[in-house]
Amino acid sequence: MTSARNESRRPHLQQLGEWWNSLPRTRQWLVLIPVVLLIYALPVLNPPILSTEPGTNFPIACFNAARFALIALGLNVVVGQAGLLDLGYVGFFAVGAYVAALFTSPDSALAKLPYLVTLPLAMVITMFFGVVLGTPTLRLRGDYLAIVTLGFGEIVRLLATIVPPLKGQVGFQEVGHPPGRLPDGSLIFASSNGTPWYWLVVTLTIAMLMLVGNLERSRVGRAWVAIREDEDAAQIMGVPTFKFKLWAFAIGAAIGGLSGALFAGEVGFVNNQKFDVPTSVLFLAAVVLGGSGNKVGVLLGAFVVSYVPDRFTELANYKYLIFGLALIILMIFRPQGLLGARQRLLAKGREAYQRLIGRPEQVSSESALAAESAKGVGA
Amino acid sequence: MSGARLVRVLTLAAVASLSVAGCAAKTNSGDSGGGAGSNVDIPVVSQLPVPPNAASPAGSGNATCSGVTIAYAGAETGPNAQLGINILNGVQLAINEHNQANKNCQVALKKFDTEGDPGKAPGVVTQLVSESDIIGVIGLPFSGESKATGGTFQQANLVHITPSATNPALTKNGWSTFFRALGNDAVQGPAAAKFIVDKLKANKVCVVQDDSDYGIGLATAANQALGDKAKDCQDKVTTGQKDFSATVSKIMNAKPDAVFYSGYYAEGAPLDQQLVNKGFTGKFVAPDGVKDDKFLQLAGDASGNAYFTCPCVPGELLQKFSDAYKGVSGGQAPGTYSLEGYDATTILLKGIDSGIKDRAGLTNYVKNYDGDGFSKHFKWDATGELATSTVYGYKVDHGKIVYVGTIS
Amino acid sequence: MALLELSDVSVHYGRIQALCGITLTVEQGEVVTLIGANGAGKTTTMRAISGIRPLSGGRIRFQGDDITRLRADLRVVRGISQAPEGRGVFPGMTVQENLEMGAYARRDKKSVPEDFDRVFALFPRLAERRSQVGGTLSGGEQQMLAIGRALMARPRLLLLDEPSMGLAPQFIQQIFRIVTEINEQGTTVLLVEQNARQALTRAHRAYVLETGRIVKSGTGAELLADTSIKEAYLGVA
Amino acid sequence: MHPLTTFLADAWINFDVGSLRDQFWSNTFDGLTYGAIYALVAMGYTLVYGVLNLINFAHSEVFIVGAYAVFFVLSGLGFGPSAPALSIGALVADLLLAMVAAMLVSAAVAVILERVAYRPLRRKGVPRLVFLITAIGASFTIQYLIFIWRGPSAEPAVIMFRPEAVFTVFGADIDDQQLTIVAAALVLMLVADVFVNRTRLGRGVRAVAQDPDTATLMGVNKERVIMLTFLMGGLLAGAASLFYVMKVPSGVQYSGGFILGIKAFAAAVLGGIGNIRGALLGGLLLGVVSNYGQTLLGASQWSDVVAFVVLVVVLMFRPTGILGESLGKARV
Amino acid sequence: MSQETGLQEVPDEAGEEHVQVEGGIVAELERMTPEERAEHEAEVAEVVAPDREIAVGFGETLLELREVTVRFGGLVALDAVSFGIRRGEILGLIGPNGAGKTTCFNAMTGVYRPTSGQVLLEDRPLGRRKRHQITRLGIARTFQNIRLFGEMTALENVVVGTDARHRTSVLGALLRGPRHRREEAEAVERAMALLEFVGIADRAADKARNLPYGYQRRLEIARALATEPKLLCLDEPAAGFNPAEKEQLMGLIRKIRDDGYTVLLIEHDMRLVMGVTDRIVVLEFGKKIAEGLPAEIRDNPAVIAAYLGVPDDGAA
Repeated sequence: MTSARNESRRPHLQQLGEWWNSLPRTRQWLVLIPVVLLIYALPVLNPPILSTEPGTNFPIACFNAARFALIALGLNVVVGQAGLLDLGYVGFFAVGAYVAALFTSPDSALAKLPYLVTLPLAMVITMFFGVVLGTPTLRLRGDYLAIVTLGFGEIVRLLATIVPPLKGQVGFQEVGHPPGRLPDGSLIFASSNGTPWYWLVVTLTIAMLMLVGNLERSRVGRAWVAIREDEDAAQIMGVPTFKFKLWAFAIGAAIGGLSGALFAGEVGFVNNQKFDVPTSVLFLAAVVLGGSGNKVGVLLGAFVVSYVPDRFTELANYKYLIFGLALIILMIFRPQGLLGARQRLLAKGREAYQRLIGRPEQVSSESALAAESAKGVGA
Repeated sequence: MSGARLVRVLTLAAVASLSVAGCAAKTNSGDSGGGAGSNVDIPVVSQLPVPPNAASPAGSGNATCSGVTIAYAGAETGPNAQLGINILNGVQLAINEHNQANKNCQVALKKFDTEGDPGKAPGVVTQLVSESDIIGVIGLPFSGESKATGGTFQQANLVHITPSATNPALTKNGWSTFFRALGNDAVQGPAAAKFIVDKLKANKVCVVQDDSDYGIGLATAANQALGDKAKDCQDKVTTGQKDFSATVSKIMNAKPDAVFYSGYYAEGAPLDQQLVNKGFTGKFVAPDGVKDDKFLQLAGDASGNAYFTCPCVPGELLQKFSDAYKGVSGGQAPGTYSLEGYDATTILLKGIDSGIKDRAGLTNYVKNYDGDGFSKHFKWDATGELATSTVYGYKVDHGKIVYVGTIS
Repeated sequence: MALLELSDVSVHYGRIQALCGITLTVEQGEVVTLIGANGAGKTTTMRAISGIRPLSGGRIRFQGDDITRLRADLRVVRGISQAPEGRGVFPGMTVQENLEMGAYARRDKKSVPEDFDRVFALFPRLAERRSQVGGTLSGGEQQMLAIGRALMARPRLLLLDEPSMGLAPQFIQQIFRIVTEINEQGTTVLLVEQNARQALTRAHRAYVLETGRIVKSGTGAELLADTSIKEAYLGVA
Repeated sequence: MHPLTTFLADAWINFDVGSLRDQFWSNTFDGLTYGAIYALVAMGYTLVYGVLNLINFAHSEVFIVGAYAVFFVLSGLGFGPSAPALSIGALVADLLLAMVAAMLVSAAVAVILERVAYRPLRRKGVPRLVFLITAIGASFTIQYLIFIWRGPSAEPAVIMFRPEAVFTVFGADIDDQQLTIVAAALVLMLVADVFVNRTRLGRGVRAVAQDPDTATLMGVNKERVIMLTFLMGGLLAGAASLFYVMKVPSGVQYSGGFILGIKAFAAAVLGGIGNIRGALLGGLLLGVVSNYGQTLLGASQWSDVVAFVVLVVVLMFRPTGILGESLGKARV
Repeated sequence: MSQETGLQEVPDEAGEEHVQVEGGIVAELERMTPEERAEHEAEVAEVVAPDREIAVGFGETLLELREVTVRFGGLVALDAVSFGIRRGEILGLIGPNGAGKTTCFNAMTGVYRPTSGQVLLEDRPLGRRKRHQITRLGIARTFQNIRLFGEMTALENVVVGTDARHRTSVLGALLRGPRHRREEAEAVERAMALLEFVGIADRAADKARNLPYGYQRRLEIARALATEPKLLCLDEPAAGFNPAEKEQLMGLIRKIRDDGYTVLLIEHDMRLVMGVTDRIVVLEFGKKIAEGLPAEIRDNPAVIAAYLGVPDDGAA
């Protein structure tokens, strides 16, 4: 990626952003509804250029991408919005997956629950884990926090390996799934049928987008960004920083847990193998690639991280190398990610700006992670 | 001795830390130490009786068919690729021989890479199943991925023969499309025990298992058969472990005649190597998961005390097969499960040659199949388990894995 | 030829311009002072001269050579030495080590002991505290150490950034006396000060900075008599 | 019984106090050996952190690359999975050669890393987190380059010599391997300590660590000092890799640096990051403690879990570590 | 798809679009007659004015420092400093660089805890309260080196200030409960008024980091005012200003006081301090050396000595 290309793309993206900003709400809906419908129809359409077949079944590739999108959305709350680098996000993902497995798999000694009940349960339990991890560690400085969370992710994986009731590599078979059968008697939510799972995840992702969006455009979202930009100043402006950091951690954890439980349900099998640090870094790459702090950006990043190895199966062996290199190159040349940070922090911001100055606010493409630098210069 | 040792320590430490960049000429040729002091010698068997009427893929040469495809699904990349490639080459060889002999029946081969990952396999298999020209499948090689995908094959009524997945539970899922071209762990475990007790004359055995489904299942079966001989010496290791000093000292204290390691070569090799380097002189017995040239490479001279059990046939002893195989593999000799892959493909090809064009037909054909292959006699029971199966014994001899005859 | 020459120097911090075209000269043997309010750009000027802050425009010449793009550590070798604002004493090093750091870039190691003697003669206090760690010195002692350390480089031009800051009066007196003494020993001094009267009294010439620009210059005495200066720095009309 | 009770009553953690009691001293000595290795690697984290205030996440790969160099040199010299029969002189010469090669390779990787990945960022003055992400990217890149080159499995073991007990203390054997590693590591750390605290260049390093701008005003070339710290960290990591291969002969694998790197970082934090003597103290302590944990809890992974828990606890209660932070204050 | 916004908006809001005014209020203001403008400004001032219960009466001591000492290691930054700030006044805190002004300031706003002594707000000691709690109690400040939230717009920065008085819970924000909506609407209203009040409404929609220096300084003041402080502390608000800008700033500070706030001003520029403050406290070497009316301070020999420096070799 050369800087020349960046220059030419940036105004373009910015124009698009400004155009979108200038549209009235109703028009935005007119554009959005067909886009959303198109997203839902994707696995059925299986468009030839996009299709990942014959390497990977396209609906399942779609499910994977959607699952990554949900993960990225959750991690973005922590990394992008609150500016807390979490390298152990896979730990929450794992806890969610194990919750689903422990309560639905016949291999578990625990009472059986309907699969759909385990989704909110997974969120509650991972949230609890988020609070337990966050309470002692969120006072730490950014990079220490990153290493401690990395340690947490590894501890979850190691415990899954060495604590007998979690069944290590043997794992749990026949993890549950939502009920329902097709007319021919086969399961709707079968492991082999990606489409219903995809729709479920897309629906939950949209719901989470709305909820996280609500948070963003409230004192909570503003507190997060303020903490990210300058934690001391935020405190002095009356932001209870610890409380809101903990909330970011807990909410991010809950979404991670939800996606873990969904993953467990779709694959139908949970063991200790897929919750390692490389997976965690892949999650981080999804967030950073598209632009941490930008919800659309992280969705895009998640799509790239999940789709590229599925589509170009010959690259499968190289995927970690590719994303590792991508992280270096991106940080050097475009630390804000492909789209850059983008947040709206006021519920009625559009109206306010229109009333005050007759135009929408600036579109930014700065890095959400770059905020800390201001401190370095100042102090 | 201790004085000289101390001198060496001090010299090492001092020289090392001063980092004097001098380097001396090299005068080393690794000794053969290690000491697999074998007091029991099992002779090498260099002949493998081939069933006279073993089915060959070429068949009669006048089959007609069109537009049918056989698929291979399994690892081509990823950490467990080698096993998959062994099988794939066997499959490829069978298809080649068939298509060469039968000009009017060209069967296509499609390959699907699962990376051996139970998380990835469902997506791959779902895709495979959706391609309607595929009427038979060889795969999947590993138990975990087989477990994750058996239902998908079942739904599509698509027959798949695994040449290497040995978990006994796989045939207990009620799948009618799953067939296993070799004996399962429930057969191999007791066979290994028998081998250790009867052939190696061991009275005291340590059983070390890894944390995989495979390792645990096999160890359980072997322990049952070993009974009192192994009851005092048990240990566990985990996948990815590098340092086995705790396990090694446990074994050294127990002083067993043999160690049965139930797992894969990645941990088995360093374990054996560390045992031998600590002065262990007993036998090291391990199942098919360890029987691999990689074991020899990783354990080096220490591998001299190793014996293997495997429900697999030594394909390399079939000269004709071995030569033909090298043509496909680019010079590599047949590996573990190459011949099973070859035989399983032959069965599917015979079905196609008999005029079958659809999945249901081929499933039915395999279900009722009864005939010799190069590796063994193939006839399945209702669950997809072979009616009779044999376990074969191997040992390491002069840096090579050699066949020592059947066990059961 | 002036010893130091800044022409039209501009410096930006991000988008904010801290210096907008400063032009000034320091002649061999002079004491020149820069005065101005907080945020006027005095420290930025010093950092630009010593090379820690890159210029966004203009030139700097030292002994006739263009040093605009010269690396900061090489400027020390050329003879520009600075006692920075806030002293910048290395807190974990002893007084001795701090002074040795001052001679870090020196090529003529043999004459370093002479300079130790010279510094200890100027600041006997430092000799007493030779093996004390920098972080535990008092503010005045730290300032002496910072100046002494800068002298250890045997500079042609000594940059002093607010040497009186936070010091008790007796120390301020002493520091300024020493500045004069150093100058009389032959070192050219560029001094940034808040303590306008002291600075103007000691300086041969002075510049007044306001929001990144030089608004006035003249001899120390001239500026000391200037009513607008009095007004700005004491509020007396 | 209620399923939840069964689940919870299942053996989650077994404390094997008996084993720990029996093996206490042998655990201690072995832990010190691992600790010496952690300490050498921790030096790399501590030096870079001291000077740049940044965690060089890719240092674990600097280390593992050294281990590969050891593997290749020793394999080339005929070492393999069994101990060779060599005279002491020849053995020392071979090991020395391997160590020098590993030190050079590791140092080269560290310096290249600094130039290619970190320097451009420093020039831009990016915040710490961006730097950390780059470092993670670099760590990944190196790991998977090795993966593609050498494949997923570990390299065959290279045995340098078979450890033999030299003397017995508290009923536990101390072998020549343990002595070699601990002694050599101590000497190397001492050399590093003397370099940083007693030489002119070392003073430059400390000056940059304490106040980079002022250090520049003293004529210290900051870029060169930074390069030097990466170089030193690389050299020590390379030396550590020889001892690592000595101790864990089958440990040469693409991902083999990761856990060790985290443990070394934990050791650095435990001792007080940025503090050279702290790295030694932290390394030895962590080695011993995680070894106890492993024996007490009964699986080798517990060693890692214990290390992580130590890291979290230290950061929670004394984030400056036992000896306190900062390179320059090491002498206090 | 480039922006996501529409997605999360609740549809029922789509209906109430505002009448589009070309250029908005800012442009409209330009077109107003002086009377209309005065009326508008009065409205703005009304919205900005503090609407809080304050326990002390006008002219009584609002905040008091009692023998406050702050030590860093061996260094005494503040040495038993005592003074009070009366409600409704502008108090100047001056002293040479390094005299302890900022330390004093930090001790008041909870950034440092005094080593000994007490800070009392409305006769109640601040004690060991956290910084954000102190803000909620009613002390707000600006920073010497501007510390805005650079990625937020000017308006958003100010709304963060108003959030100090908000009580919406995370759940309330998640589900957009009635309190959230009410607080949100009020906050934007007040924030817009504040931007107008300090005179930077025309750049309300710009990222703070893209604002000109002078705007950033004033935005800091607006953000601090948004927390509805009983006491507003300004830390060198005129640093880097030219005389014309300083003049404007003096006007603004007076306007703030006239609107009902109490102001503490740390400043270097004597002209500004003398021009705007009601009383002045002078610090030197961490000690209070004088306190009084500007005119008294101006003639105080100790202050003159501290500022201009004692004449050569004169007595200290």
